[in-house]
Amino acid sequence: MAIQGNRKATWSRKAVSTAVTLFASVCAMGSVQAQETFKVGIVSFLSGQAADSFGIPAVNGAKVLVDAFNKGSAPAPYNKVGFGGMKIEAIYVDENGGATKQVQEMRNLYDRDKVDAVVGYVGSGDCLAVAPVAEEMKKFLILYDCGTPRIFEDGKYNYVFRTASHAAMDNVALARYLKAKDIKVNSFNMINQDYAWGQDSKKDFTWTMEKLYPGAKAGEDQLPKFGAGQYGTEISALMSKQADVTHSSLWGGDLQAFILQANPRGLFKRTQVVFSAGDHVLPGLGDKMPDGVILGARGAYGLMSPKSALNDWWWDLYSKAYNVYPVQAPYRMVQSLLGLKLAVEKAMAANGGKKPNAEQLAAALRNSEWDSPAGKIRMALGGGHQAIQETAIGKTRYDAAKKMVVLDDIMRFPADCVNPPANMKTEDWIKAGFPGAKGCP
Amino acid sequence: MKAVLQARDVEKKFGAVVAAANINIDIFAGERVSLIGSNGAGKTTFVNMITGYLKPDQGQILLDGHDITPLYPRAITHLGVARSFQIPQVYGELNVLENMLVANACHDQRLSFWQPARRRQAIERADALLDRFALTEHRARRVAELPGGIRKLLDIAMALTSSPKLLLLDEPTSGVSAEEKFPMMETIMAGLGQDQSTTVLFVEHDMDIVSRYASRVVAFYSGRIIADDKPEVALATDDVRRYVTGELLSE
Amino acid sequence: MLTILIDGLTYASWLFIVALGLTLVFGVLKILNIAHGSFYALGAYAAASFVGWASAMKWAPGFTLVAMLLAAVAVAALVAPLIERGLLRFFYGRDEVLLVLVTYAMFLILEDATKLLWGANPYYVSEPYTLFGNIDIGNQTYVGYDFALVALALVVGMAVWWWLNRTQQGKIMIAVIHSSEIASSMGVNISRVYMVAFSVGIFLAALGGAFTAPMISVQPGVSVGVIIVSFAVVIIGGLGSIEGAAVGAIIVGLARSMAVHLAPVAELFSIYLVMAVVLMFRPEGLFQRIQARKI
Amino acid sequence: MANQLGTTVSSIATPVRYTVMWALGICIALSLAGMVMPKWLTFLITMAAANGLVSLGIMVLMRGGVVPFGQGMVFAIGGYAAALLSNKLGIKDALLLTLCGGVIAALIAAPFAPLLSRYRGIFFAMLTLALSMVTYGLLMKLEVLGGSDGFNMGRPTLFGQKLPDESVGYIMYVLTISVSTLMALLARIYFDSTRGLITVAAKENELRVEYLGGSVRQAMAINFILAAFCGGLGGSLAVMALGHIEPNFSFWTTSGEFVFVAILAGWQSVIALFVASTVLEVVRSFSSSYFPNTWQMSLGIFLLIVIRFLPRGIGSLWVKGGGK
Repeated sequence: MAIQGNRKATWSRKAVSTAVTLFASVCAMGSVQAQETFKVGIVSFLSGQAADSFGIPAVNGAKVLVDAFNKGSAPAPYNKVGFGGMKIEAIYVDENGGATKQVQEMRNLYDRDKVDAVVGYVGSGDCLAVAPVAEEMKKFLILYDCGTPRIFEDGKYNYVFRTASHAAMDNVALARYLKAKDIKVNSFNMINQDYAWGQDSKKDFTWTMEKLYPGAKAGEDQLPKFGAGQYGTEISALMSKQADVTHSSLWGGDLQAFILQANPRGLFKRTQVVFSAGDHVLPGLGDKMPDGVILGARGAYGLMSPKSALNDWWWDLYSKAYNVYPVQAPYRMVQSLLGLKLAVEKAMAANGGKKPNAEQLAAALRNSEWDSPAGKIRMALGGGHQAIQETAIGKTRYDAAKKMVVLDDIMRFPADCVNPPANMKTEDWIKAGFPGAKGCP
Repeated sequence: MKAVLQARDVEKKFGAVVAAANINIDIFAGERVSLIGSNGAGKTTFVNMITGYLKPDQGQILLDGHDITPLYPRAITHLGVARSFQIPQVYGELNVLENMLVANACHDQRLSFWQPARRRQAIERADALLDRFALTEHRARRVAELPGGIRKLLDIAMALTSSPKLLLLDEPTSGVSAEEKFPMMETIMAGLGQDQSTTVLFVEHDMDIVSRYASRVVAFYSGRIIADDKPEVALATDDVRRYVTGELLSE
Repeated sequence: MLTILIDGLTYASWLFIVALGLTLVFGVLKILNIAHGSFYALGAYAAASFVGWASAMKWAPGFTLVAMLLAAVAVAALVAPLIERGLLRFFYGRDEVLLVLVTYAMFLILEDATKLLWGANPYYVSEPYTLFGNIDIGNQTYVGYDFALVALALVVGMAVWWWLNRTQQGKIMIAVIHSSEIASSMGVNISRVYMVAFSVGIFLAALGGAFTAPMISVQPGVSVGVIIVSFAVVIIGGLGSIEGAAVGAIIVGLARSMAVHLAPVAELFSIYLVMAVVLMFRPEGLFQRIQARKI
Repeated sequence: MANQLGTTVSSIATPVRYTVMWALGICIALSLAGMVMPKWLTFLITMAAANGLVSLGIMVLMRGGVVPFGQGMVFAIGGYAAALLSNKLGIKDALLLTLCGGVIAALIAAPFAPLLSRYRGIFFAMLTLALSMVTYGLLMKLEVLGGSDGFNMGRPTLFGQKLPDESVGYIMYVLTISVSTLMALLARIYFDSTRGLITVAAKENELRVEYLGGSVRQAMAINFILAAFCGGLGGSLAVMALGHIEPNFSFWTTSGEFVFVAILAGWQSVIALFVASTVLEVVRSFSSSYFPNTWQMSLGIFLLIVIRFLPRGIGSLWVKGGGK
């Protein structure tokens, strides 16, 4: 699916949706006390290595969406002005600077800036650090991006939610894709950054492969340090140990550098490369992205997002504003904000139109589900605090006509296929051979 | 009379330069020995070897009969050898009293984490010494602001804090104007106290000073001892007059 | 093993160029420049822009190399004097650690400055990377560009050596490195020397950045990784020592490639370990003599 | 900055009991103020004080003329020690954990002390930096310690009492400033002691100290261990306030900020240290909430201005500067 495809479809729908919204907003106005605002603290990387690939696109996504909400121009059921009539006021904070700083900044957001909710955090370390603090302060917190399963598998929270699947899904889906396309894998190499994200991804993938490809043996296991930038040596190591598949969870600048350095050296010809989170580099790399690379987006995002009115609206909203189509980061941001919007409005319906407090918000979001541009989000795990969602995997091809990388052979994996069931830890689930996995293609 | 300091066949070379060659010397308690010789004759090298800053290539240096050759300056200091410097090594940013307190603290064998450096006994001891060296008036002055002569006195006073048995003075009157030299030496000698307990070894260029204050003169020339005797005798020898005082032209 | 050697050298090549600048700046100005990585980043960004224009102006692909060189020159010519005259000179004579903090502040400022100038989107300079084709060695395919970098490193190294040992200005540099007091007492215009040395140092950092740009995607955060690793190099080689930088770079390069090939797990802190060990047994680095204190 | 020594030693004149009274006064005043302060401020001060302790250690070393660029290492050791003792061994008492953090940091640092006592200037800075980065690498590696993500620490107790959500912040605040005050006092006494004086003297002229019979290396080694102890205390207090620890505690930027605080404070005044630490936190926190896109730049500019116009540190604002 590509931009052009979208454009045609959307015009009529936009007209309708705006009409609807106008009407809706008129009604909304009456119901809510004048000029009350709902403050949201939005935290993501505005500087540092994760800024270009995750932080800034996500924040950009948040900006256009919040405007749309405040104008009431989002399609139903998100067409109430702001949050249930309350104007949304967003405060943006840089996530760069380490977990210590994040804890302090979040306390400031709640205590000093008096925000009603915080939505943010890409780094797993940051998420682990801030979650207990929000809990202690009894404040409402949505973790929109970070990947580690530890948060809700190791801890129990009342006020903390994560509106995106954790990272296990990505690697399970990758391996399942290989299996489904019956690509033969007798051996596989891996290259992952030497920090929690990379280490976890590597484990998840290895465990999954042990189940799906019992014969396959793991070869090179490269762990370059985060932000290494130079991969010549690692690439030599990967090339010297021949393998059918080479797995990597690299992202951002590191991933781009790796591709730019590995491609001319012919790594992509020697082995089937699979990236667990690679979609966000496609718009940038363009024709520098080799064909036939299998990659995921940590959800049914960007080029792999499902066709829906909501998605088309969002796709246009974003690509018009920034003349590049939205990749995974803004998708995860938008799905969290949509969930928050519904939660607020649900809570207001319950408490008679007042601005909800943290308890009411939590009660409203817990175990809820809603439609996002990336499909249905279900707060199914961690006692209704951890979302699961469908995902998809595709194969790259540079389309010279469209001057962009497109994805072929997209295969969709329903949430229940690639996520563990409630009250089961990811590790155990994978090692037990995915009990209760449903609807796998 | 027993020797406080003994040098046995001490040799020291810097590359080709001979700084000390078979130095054999006994220094006896209470002596006021002056080391003379032209620049580079090996006076300061000898002093540096006594204090352990330089190690001889050969030979031994004995203090009260114990070999101190292998020891570090600190250990030697604690055995009772103190020195002053040609360029006074004082703490310019501290005031005079504080300099004395530093000396006191360093001398202190059982250092304390909590005992204030400014406790009364320390100050009293310091003041006593300052008084002997006529430094009391400068007590509270920052040393950097004081004239060279005063700093030299302070330097010596600090060295004396440990009431050493052997005191080495490296050119105590250098950089002091001619008319100040004698008063300076007077103060120093007064500061040393009348009792002859402290043996003094001082490097000096001014022969009047030497003949006035030394009880014995040791003359160096290119690392060798060319004279060792009472001042009047030593200064009269040809070698000394040729190589040290330059009264005889060396042909 | 050949691969280890080649990988080590290719890694050492750009590292040497960057570290050379760092060590030169320290040698002359006695400043351990934490912001050095930021100048590396500046070089990379500048290269991105210049090469962009170059290809816009339909230059022959070969000239993109020239464009990258110009980029480095531009950074050195514009930024270095600005910072040296406008900032650093106010801090000369302060103790080394204070100066380190000054450069730390510079690092923070430049981080955001580059972001404001070039935005957060990645830049690519991939054209030059393919210029030299590929070379097959054993079962490995190498990119010619990597070897070109090694050559560049050699050229740069020799040029700097020649400059320091064969030219008047260079000799003055050496004199200042040994003792700025004596040099100035001999009537050397220290502040000018500082300016030149700093500019050259920055040029080298920018050069390193410019010529690695083709292998990476230029975007926020490229500076951070470079700093510590180039620190390691100059400390291993000996602060302020040219030949030290070369040896240090090679040691680091080899240490890293050995780690990657033989014990990937150790890659993360192999470099720091070498650094710590060298410091323990040879504090002045491998190429520095100790100056004894005189009395 | 030798020209501070004059005042450093002169200020010995103030007898200990006044210093004690001052300290108690400040400590009590802060504790009372904490009751009415907004929560974010108490937390900010708690962190500032914890960091201040690390910088206090740096000050101990700086008086001897050496500056460590790797104090993040002891900060991390103290933090991890406290967090592990509480999570793995079930030691929950905040005060006990604080102490353990300090002691363990000192114990781990001790073997390096004799080695480091030989180093001066940039080499001392760099070796400490290298050590802290090796520690960082190890912490990233050790998955039992949560790898790069670190791990969360359960809430401590105090004197056997559980700490309820509402007051835990305030109690940690009071604990931290009390510990800081105590350490500040001890530091003052140490600075004024005979050993303290030798440290100061060694900074200006080591050779003379040796010739007067004092041991410079011993002084340096002891200072390093004391600094490690302070750093450990800071680390354990910080991790208890944060409830989370990660390898970044040992990263070079962390160490850099500790050094900056020490420089910002200058060497005269121990109080200045904690003021400086607080100022830095405030600047950081406000710049990052008012200029989310350029907070690093504004922080950097702030550092430059301070270094340029307060060369002798905040302390020089109220301690009369000696010398020119």
